[in-house]
Amino acid sequence: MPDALHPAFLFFAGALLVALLRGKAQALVALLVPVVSAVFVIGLGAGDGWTVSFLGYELQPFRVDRLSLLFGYLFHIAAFIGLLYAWKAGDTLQRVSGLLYAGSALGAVFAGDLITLFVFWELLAVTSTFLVWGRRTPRSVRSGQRYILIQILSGLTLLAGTIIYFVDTGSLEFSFIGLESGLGAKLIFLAFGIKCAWPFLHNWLTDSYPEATPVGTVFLSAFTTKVAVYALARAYPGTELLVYIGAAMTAFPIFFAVIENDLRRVLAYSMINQIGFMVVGIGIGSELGINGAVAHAFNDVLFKGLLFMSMGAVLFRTGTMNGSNLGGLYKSMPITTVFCMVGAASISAFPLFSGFVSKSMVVTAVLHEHHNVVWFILLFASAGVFHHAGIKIPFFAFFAHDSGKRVKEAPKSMLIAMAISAFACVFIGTFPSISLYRILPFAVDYVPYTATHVLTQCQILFFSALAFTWLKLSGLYPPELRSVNLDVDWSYRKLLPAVSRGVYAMAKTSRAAIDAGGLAILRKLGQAYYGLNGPASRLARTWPTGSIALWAAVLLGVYLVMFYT
Amino acid sequence: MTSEFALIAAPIIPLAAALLVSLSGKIPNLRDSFSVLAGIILFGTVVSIVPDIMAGGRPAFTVVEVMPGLALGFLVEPLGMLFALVASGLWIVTTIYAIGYMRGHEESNQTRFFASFAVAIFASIGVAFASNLLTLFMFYELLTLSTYPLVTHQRTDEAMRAGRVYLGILFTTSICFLLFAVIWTWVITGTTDFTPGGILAGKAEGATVGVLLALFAFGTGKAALMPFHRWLPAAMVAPTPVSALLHAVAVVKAGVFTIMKIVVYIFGISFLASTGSNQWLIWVASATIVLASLVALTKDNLKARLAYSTVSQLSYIVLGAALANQAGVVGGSMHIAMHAFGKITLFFCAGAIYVAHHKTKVSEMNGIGRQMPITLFAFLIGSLSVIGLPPFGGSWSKWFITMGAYEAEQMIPFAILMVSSLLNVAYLLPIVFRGFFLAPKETSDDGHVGHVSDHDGPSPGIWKIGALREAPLFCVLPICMTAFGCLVLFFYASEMHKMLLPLGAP
Amino acid sequence: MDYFGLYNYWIVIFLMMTGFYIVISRDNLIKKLIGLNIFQTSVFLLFITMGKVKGGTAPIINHHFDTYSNPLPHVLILTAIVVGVATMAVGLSLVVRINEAYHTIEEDDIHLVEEEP
Amino acid sequence: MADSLQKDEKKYLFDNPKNVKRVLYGLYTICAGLFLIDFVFHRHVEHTAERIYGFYGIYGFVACVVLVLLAKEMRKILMRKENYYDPEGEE
Repeated sequence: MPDALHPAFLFFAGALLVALLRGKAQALVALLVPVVSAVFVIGLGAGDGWTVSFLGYELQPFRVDRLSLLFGYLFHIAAFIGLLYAWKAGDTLQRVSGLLYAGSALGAVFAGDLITLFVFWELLAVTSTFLVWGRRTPRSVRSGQRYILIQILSGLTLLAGTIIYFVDTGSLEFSFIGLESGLGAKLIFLAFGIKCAWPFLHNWLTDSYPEATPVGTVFLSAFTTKVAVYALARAYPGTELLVYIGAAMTAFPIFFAVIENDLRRVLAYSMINQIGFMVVGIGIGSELGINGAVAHAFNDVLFKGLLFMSMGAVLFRTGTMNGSNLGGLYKSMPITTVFCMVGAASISAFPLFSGFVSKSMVVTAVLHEHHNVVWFILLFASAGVFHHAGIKIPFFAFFAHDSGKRVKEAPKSMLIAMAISAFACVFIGTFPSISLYRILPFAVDYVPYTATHVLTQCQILFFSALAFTWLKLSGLYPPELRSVNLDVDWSYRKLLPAVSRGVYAMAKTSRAAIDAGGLAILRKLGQAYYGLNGPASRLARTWPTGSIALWAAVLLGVYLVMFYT
Repeated sequence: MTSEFALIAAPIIPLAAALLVSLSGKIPNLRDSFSVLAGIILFGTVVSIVPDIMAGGRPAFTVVEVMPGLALGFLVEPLGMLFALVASGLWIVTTIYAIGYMRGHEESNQTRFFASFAVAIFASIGVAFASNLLTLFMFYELLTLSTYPLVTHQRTDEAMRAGRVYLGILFTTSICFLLFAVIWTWVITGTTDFTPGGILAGKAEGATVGVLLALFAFGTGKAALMPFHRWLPAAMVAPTPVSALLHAVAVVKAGVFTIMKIVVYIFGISFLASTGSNQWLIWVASATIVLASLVALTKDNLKARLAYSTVSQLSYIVLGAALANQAGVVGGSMHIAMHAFGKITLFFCAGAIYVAHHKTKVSEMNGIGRQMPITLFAFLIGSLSVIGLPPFGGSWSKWFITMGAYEAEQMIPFAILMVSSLLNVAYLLPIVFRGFFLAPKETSDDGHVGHVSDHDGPSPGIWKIGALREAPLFCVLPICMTAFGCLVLFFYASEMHKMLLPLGAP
Repeated sequence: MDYFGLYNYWIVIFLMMTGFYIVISRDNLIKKLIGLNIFQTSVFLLFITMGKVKGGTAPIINHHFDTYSNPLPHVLILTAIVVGVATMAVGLSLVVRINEAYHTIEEDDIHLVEEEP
Repeated sequence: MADSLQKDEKKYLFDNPKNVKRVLYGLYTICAGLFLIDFVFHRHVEHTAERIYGFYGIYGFVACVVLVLLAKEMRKILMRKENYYDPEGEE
């Protein structure tokens, strides 16, 4: 019998309740769900959980240990902040799907077997899509369709991998899998990779997140990729391939971020960059590396959420997200500006902000394992992330050339949500050892605040700022232009449709040719038959009965003779 | 009530219902109550057999022995049990839905409609419980005949043409191939009884097995294996409850059920797998899965799209049978139930949209979700179940079929199953997001809230609450029931799996 | 060889050839049918006479007798007579119908009518 | 348009060019200071490259310049019109 309550079910039940309520009551109940659930989750300890027997398998749909618990806490915080943010801007659809989505994420991190993981993995895909569709523009609807296709592709890959892994090894346990145990393990790896937005598999993220509702993007940024990071940390720690994948993830998106005009898309690219750090940490696989990856995931939810919230507030008030249309908003949205800058400082890993205490763990772990090239790439990415997320976002939205837009400050509920996030960023950044480091999966003996570390980090950041200033003043900096930049999505948004249209046309013509040919043959056969049997034809002519009778007798006679000879 | 008694009663109930419906045609309320009542009694009767089957019992009853080895008889085993449960259970909801639909639509000849309906269920129960090939064949043909008046219900030229295609393909295949195969089997083995482990092992070998399998597989035209699938889209001219009956409950499921039953009880899965004759069927089924999905993508008419989707999904079951291993057979059998619930929900929704708004094309569905949220939400659930996403029933059958494909080392069908799910997403979900998230097109006046085509006038019984324009209650209720069924089946799958497990025993 | 001991066969052969000749040589459809009937009757006779066993009595079991004629041909022919009457009726009614359509029952005339456009 | 709207509003912090200048000078000072500390302060070093004086500063500066210039070049290949992906005809 279950002796502990699964938080996912609280979320699902809450979603049902929220769907039935309207107005203020709805917003309030939605907000209470993560709080109530958190009470239960805090009471959980490693070792709690359930096992059930289903379809002849022994499954463990609920398993609690330090790693899953950390993500459990994180998702409760994220859900609470997201729903608070949705107080004014949300509607029934967003609250319900937000709760379902958060519940699915919780289900996935507490899953102890691969079938349960698959169930929640697909639920994540479906529930999150409504946050994209919820914006109700043709653009976001199409984007959502691409999003769900890719998410379900990830789920199917997971399904295929699970089946192969199960048939080959007989195990459904969701624990260390490692790449060595055959095709199944590789497919599961790939499935995690799709949700984790690996290079060439990343496009769903940059495609859909900027198209979602302001609230939706805050939710989206918190769960899907973090569940994937959790899954990788659980099943593939220490896989060297991940180090290189992660390094690539940190480096390439920043180029796109520099030339992107939609500021939420800039954030989406920087999100891939941040996940890259986590993936590198998991690939290193040392205690420090895993701790760093997980800690960075924790912080990323907070500061990326904060940045998306500030941008969402801008979108909510101005109705546009293009850098070329924005600027000068610090005049009318000063509080949002401050929160955005806190987020920017955190993501850039300024000392005293949360990014600093977690990203440095990953970088140090890389250095300990002597991955020199990777280390250089990570340094480059650190500079780059400051450049686009730390400076570009606040600069083009709130400062830069004054767009003349004068709007109201963000609604209070949004400001409170942002304030909580901002406070958490600063608090974790300042006092990591009494907050974040306590709940990490491994014991922490890492000290982030050494003089060397603070100094080098300041140097790299300030000189990046200097570079930005110089480029901007000298006019070398690329201007914000309204445009679309090609990315991997070109392959399935332009190439694939073109190819399939071609194939379809070919199939249609060849089908028509086959039909025509077949019909011609049939018609000839018909004509031949008609020629023999049609009216006045040879076989249909009226014959004298007498001669027919005679011939019948003759035939019978011949038959008789043949029978007896 | 003993199982044997229930077994005898099961076919009699719908037959009696057909009689009562015909006699009470003058009083529609009485007539329709008979239909619903018979459905409930039948379902109860069928359910009463379940515990016996779960305990390993196999109640049997022979009607008459025509010749030695050729008898008319009934026997209940897990697969037939499942099919009978699905058919009788969904008959209730389809009847309720049909009442709402036919009245909402003011169709003529409703008595003939409901009577044929009952006869079709009688035939389905006969197919489900047939103890040998001969009985199965007879009820199979009766099913074709009894559904013909349903397909041609509208009596328009188009309906009559579709009826000709329907009868033509189904009769030609069954008489040319299926009957021939039945007789051949009888000649080879001296019996046509469904026997666990099969009857052909040791009696047939080599090419004979392959040819026989081909005759059975293509002879069962109701399974809509390509290239004998055209009758199914053609039959789309029928009223929606008929489409639901054809595509989810009786006809197509009788087809795939026949193939599954023949593979399990005539060939025997270990014998079939050992001969390797199943290879070609695996390929035909895989090709049908993917081609039908691709065709479905190009269809704008909602019912045509669903029809091709059905063709594709049926081949999942045929593929499960063709894999001839435990996971494949159990998964394929589960898919009979899972797909039935998912697809019937989709058809009900298509019909509800038609009754309430006279819309048949996917491209006209923009914004319909604001007027029919319940229907469209059910459509979403049905779609997810058909795609095979948790927490809906379809995910488990897909799990087992895929596992069967891997265990049979059929990697290309394995991949095709995955691709097909993606195609399902691509052709089913657009209806949902168009309905919910895109604004109605403003160019056409017909598309306006609740405004139906002039010549029809507003249909009676449409719900109008605020902006809502739902179909009549009798339509919406069954939709909710079947959609909920999709969810229940996800959790009930374990029981179903346990019941079906003996099928895979070597 | 006793060619005339089995005289009944000669009668059958004569009747059959007569009927056959009438069928192929006469144009009048009714005459054809009569020929056909004679042909048929010859077959009846053949079977009935075959069933007769010399010295045998009617096949009714009685302990005074131990030799019986074979009842099977008789039974068969009894059925055949009934069928023959029926086919005759069908044939005659067809002739009536032909007469209505062509106003003649002479086959030559019918062919002439047919060949006219 | 925008200018006329602004006229009747109050002056904000960065509307005064002097304030912008102050921020810039502050940045220059901090950078110079951070660069100079490197010569005085003995850093804890793990990687050989770190021994170079001002390594982090130089690397950060160069990295950003390279990043931006490369990205600018990428625009030539990747940039398309805003409605590039919009479907023709429908909606």
